[in-house]
Amino acid sequence: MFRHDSPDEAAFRAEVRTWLAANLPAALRGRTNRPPPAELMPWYRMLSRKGWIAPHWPKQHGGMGATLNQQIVMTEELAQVGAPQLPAQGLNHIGPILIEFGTAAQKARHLPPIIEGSVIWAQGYSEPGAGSDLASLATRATLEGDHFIVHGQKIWTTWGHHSDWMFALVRTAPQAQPRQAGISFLLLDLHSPGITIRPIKTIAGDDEFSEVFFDNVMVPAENLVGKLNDGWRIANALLGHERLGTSNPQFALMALERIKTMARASGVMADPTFQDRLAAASINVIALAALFSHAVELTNRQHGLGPDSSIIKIFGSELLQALDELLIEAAGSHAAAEQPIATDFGVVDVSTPFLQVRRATIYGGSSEIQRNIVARRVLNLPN
Amino acid sequence: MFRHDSPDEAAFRAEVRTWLAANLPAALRGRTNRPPPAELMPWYRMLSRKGWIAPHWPKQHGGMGATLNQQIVMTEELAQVGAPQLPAQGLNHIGPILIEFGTAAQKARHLPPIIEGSVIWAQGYSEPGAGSDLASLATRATLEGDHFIVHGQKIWTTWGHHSDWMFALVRTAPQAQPRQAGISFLLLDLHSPGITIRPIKTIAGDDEFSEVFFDNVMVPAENLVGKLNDGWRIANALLGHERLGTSNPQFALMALERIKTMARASGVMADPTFQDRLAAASINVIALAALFSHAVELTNRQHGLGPDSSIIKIFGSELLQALDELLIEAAGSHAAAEQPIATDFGVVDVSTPFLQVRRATIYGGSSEIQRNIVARRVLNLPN
Amino acid sequence: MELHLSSEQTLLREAAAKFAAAAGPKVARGFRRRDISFAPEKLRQAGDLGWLGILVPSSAGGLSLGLTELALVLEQAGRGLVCEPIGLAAISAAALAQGHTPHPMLERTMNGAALVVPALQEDAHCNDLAEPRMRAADADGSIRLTGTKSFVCADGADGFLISAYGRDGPALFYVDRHAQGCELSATQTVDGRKLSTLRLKDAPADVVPSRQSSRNAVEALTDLALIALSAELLGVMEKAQEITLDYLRIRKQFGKPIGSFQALQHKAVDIYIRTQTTRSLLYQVAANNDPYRIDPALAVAVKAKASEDALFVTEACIQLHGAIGFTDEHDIGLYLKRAMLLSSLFGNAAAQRRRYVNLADLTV
Amino acid sequence: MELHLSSEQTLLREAAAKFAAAAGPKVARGFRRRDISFAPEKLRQAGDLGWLGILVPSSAGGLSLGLTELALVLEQAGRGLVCEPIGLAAISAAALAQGHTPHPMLERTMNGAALVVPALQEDAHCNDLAEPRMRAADADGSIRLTGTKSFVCADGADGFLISAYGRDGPALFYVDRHAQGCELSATQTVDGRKLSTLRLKDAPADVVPSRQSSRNAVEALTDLALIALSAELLGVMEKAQEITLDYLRIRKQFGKPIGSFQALQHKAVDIYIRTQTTRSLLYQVAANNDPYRIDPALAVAVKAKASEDALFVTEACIQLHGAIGFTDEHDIGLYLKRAMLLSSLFGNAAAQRRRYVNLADLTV
Repeated sequence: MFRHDSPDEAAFRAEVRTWLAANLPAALRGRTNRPPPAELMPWYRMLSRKGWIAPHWPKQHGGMGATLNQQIVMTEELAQVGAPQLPAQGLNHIGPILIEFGTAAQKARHLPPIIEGSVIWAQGYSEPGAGSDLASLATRATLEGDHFIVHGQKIWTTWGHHSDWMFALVRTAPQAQPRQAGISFLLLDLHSPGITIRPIKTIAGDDEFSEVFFDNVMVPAENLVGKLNDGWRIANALLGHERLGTSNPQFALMALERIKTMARASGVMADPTFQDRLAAASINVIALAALFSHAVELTNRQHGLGPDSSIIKIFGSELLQALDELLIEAAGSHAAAEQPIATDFGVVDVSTPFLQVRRATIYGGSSEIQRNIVARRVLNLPN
Repeated sequence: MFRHDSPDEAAFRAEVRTWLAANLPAALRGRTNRPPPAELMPWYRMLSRKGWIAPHWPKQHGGMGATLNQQIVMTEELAQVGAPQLPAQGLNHIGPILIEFGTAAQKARHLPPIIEGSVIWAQGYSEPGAGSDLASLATRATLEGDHFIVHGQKIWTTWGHHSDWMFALVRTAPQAQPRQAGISFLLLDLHSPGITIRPIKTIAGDDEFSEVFFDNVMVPAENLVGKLNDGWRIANALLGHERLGTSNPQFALMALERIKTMARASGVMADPTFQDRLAAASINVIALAALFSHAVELTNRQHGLGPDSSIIKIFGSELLQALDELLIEAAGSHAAAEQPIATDFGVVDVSTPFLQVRRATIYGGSSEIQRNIVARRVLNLPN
Repeated sequence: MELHLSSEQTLLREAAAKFAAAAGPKVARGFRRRDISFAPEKLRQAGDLGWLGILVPSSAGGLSLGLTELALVLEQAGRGLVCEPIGLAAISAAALAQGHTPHPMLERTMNGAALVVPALQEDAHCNDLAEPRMRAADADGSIRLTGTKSFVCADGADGFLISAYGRDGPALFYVDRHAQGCELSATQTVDGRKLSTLRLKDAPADVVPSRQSSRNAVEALTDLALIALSAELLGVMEKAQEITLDYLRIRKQFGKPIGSFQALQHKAVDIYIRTQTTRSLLYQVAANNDPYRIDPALAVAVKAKASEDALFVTEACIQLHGAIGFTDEHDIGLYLKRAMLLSSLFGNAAAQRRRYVNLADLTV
Repeated sequence: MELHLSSEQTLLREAAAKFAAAAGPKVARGFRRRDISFAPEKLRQAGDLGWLGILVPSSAGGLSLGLTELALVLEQAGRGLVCEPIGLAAISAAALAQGHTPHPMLERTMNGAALVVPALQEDAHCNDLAEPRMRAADADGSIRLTGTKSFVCADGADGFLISAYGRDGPALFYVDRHAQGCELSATQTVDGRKLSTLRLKDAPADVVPSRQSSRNAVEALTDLALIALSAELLGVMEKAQEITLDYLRIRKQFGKPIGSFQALQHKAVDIYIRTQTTRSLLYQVAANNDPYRIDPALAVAVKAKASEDALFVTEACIQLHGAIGFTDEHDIGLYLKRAMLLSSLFGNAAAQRRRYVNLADLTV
């Protein structure tokens, strides 16, 4: 966005663009909600077969080992064509964690299915009583022989009811102080007996989230990642990957396109006051892309961004909300329409992305929690 | 602003407008800084002789006993003509406090000079170590016989070096717990021996503030207002008056006029994007005027607004800052000009009000402190 | 900040609060996606209480009250997420009562037996409120309307008050729902109520005259609509604030109520400042304007502020709830959705500012 | 977030930081309201270090470096409130080096013996940057300029790079300070430096050609100015942030450091987000654009963001200091004043957005 492609990059961009144009099904373009697995996973597997499903993963684990600029080119082209959001817990979260902390057996078993798209992962962190205060989580895992017995409940599990496996934080030393020292990182097969999953309907009308109940579920001890009671450190070590993932400028670029379509249709695109707000938003999108590139560059070189990743999460998620506020402004009296609006410039869904994006500043650590982290750990402000 | 005058009000407005046009010296109109006493006080006394210096005071104490709508008419007309800001500590703060809590002798001695404009008052609350945490103030007053001996220091004293008297919070019971219970409310003659006053130059280039040093100053015991160690309650009881005073929409209306003049001169008044921001600001000014009227109405009827006055202070002061940000936007590359800018539409001072207004959210209790007060005392949020 | 009310006004507010308490989130959920998204018998009850004729002169059988009273009732309706279109019916009744002889629909509109709603908007951004493209043709002594109105709250309506360009410029007309050439198509909103497009082709209409003292009947009705929607928006944001403050006091994290965290406290104060400034603005304007002659710049200012603040407040309330606020089963989302609908009707905040620039002469 | 720099870039930044540390608030105060508001020998020192020729091709005696290196030096200048116009001199040198044979003033400009500054602006809102009203007339083989330029940083300048409308449209010209028909009048700014109005009447001038690869020389110099000012603004806000964070850690109220209060922590984070996003944006644009061919939409975007963020940050820093931050004797106010000046030059944030709308085609 702020670069001219090198000849190699230009060639790569052309390749990506041509391939996407030929292969991405029309029904999956410009979707505001994440399509259900039956629709989405064939596309995931198509990207996988092309070798493009994990641009940021090393080649040895099935990734593309792409350069920073190639990653940016892909982001821009995926945005351009309106590609749907993929399930990210495997690619952006547990994958990098296993690459870093997993045993050889864990890697061999779990990484290929992520790349292939044959297994969907869910994250099991939040609980009803442990949201912002994650360290207070209460789901117990008791080691009995060569199994953990897991009992408790997780909530706000993205795509829980569509997932095959969950990586979860569980309490293995109830008396440990600080509480963080009693938590382990466990991989759970969601098809195990004793697990009940209930989808949660959101204000946007989708069911992105679930509640997951564990009633004395048996989990093989080999599914422990890292050492016993060392789960907190593992979960936090690569948080930057997740935060980077959720703030990929692809979503902001797609939001900008949606705004322009709506504004053209409603006529407000010709209004200088709207143009001014659109310019301000566009400039912030460029800034997000720059911040993202900068962060990817640092991540590639230093292996982990640390707590600075929180500002990308804050800036990216709050910008998405500002963009969707501009979208409903552009929509005028169409703002509350529940269904996509058919216009001369294409079909635009207005209320769904606006409602969906409310969660951007809540999940994955709310903006308030991220600000606490930055204040303490980046700015070194006192407690 | 949101009313049509009744016939009586229209007559009063005409009277005020005619009188102001005839009597307010041209040199005092549209000033962004408060003119020095030699320039300002003759005008104060002229208003006093007309009977209009204290619209909100009861008639028995020399006030005008004006109705709410008359007060609003005066506010609007003073803004219209660009009348200068008067010293307000007497009129809006110690005056109402003495009317409520003063002895007959204190009222008789101190109220007439405030009305006449023969004495200027300063407020002595803040200290170098006690700003937001006012209750930690350390200036001591020890009763010895029929005098207090005052020792310590006050700071950020508005117009301290121009003032004749100070009302101050002083510590009379050093060991009292909570600390608020050891504070008394005292009237000090600033011409007493042992007092040193040093003006403080501000970023706006004026010297609105002073430091005041007390080196064992003798203060007659009869200058205690209310009971010993009851000063905290007294200082807070009528804070609403001060907050109302500082958020008088007159200043916002004058800021709007300044913006319009600058915008016409720089040509940006014709730009729809600027018009849009000016509309947003204007609507907020009307909202401030409405909030102010509402508060004056409640104050008149119920005698005291309570902690709700904090939201007027927050909204009014943050709005003034937003207005002055719009002013420097309107000024474009004139924004940093130190001196007033001569234009075809009149002379406009841009940088001075912009810099001055920085203090609006700091003094009289910062916006942060006001938000704490509202959260705890109005919204009843837990500690 | 409390309002200073007369004892009659206090009684009126209490009655409205009682009516609203019988509605609420659960009832509102029940109406989602229903053919008629409110209870006709409840509308008749509002009529029995006099609210639909609240602005109508007593000579025409109304209560002859002012904008303050209208706002008091509609603020409660907003708080209760009431689905019955009390505000639209009441301002339509006021419009129908303007002529020398009241319009034949007035009585049934006032008692809630029939529902008449305004249909003034053609454009999503209200650029043409004062210049409708709808045309009124006068042929053989009868008037016929042709054109399209959008974003009409037509659920359960028996007739419409329509702005159209006639011989003498824009005027207000009444068209019956079942008139020849009158066609409605509805789309669903997130609020559960529908918005309709009204297409007229040579539909028979009659003129609704303006009150002698007032400006053009179209403008008078538009300004009334802005005040009515703003009052409802105020109630919506106030109730959302109340629910959120309760949650902040009860929900615990890190061993204490989340309402004890300064960052959340300050956000709660920002919400409170929005509700209070909208409240003061609305009620000061209401107290100082005649319902039939509202200063249009003020009506626009009120709607601009209420629309912006209601979205700010209800969005912030969801944020303060955290993940639970994002679920469909929690009530707080219903307030955001109602705010989305009401803030967008008759022009969102940006559209109001566009009108304000001209009304307040900010162009030179 | 740290930048990824080469070792040469790191050394350059360290040298610039050393230079800036020798300046700072105290030195900047000393220059307030002085005839020449900087130290000419310090400008020569910057020349000796090569910074004034940082963009100049090595064939013309410069360092032949890029925008990243320019930004690294100017960011430090901003941090140190350096008064010497390093950025303006460096971009002027770049402009003077464009032709087949370098301009005669190039060498002295590069070594700091002479100061040449751009004079492109005529209007407070930069509506006419690309369409100057200044006229260039060609008579008897010599060029003469007539017109007025505003907001010129003319303190101590020996010559100006001036945009004017000539036979072939807008072009860039050099005019000597002491040329006939050249008149300057200065006004004081809050920053202590002056801004001047430059009036030319048939002043002799010579053309400064554009580089073959680049766009119009006027546009190229404008875009360089936007980047240079933005880099200085970045340094200003970063240093203000640093001073403020220190104060938050030390100042106590209610028995603890005020930096432990969550509301102030979150405000500090908002500041940090502004500095970091401006920083990433500036350096990504710098790394990916040729100094003689900057994408104008990006130059404008960078200046818009830096201008807005620098005011936001320095205003917030004063607020976080409380009353002490409002005194003239405390340094923090100097950063706000520098931000006021730099953000307003060559168009404030609103003016940049106006240009961005057209450059990025946001009109249809």
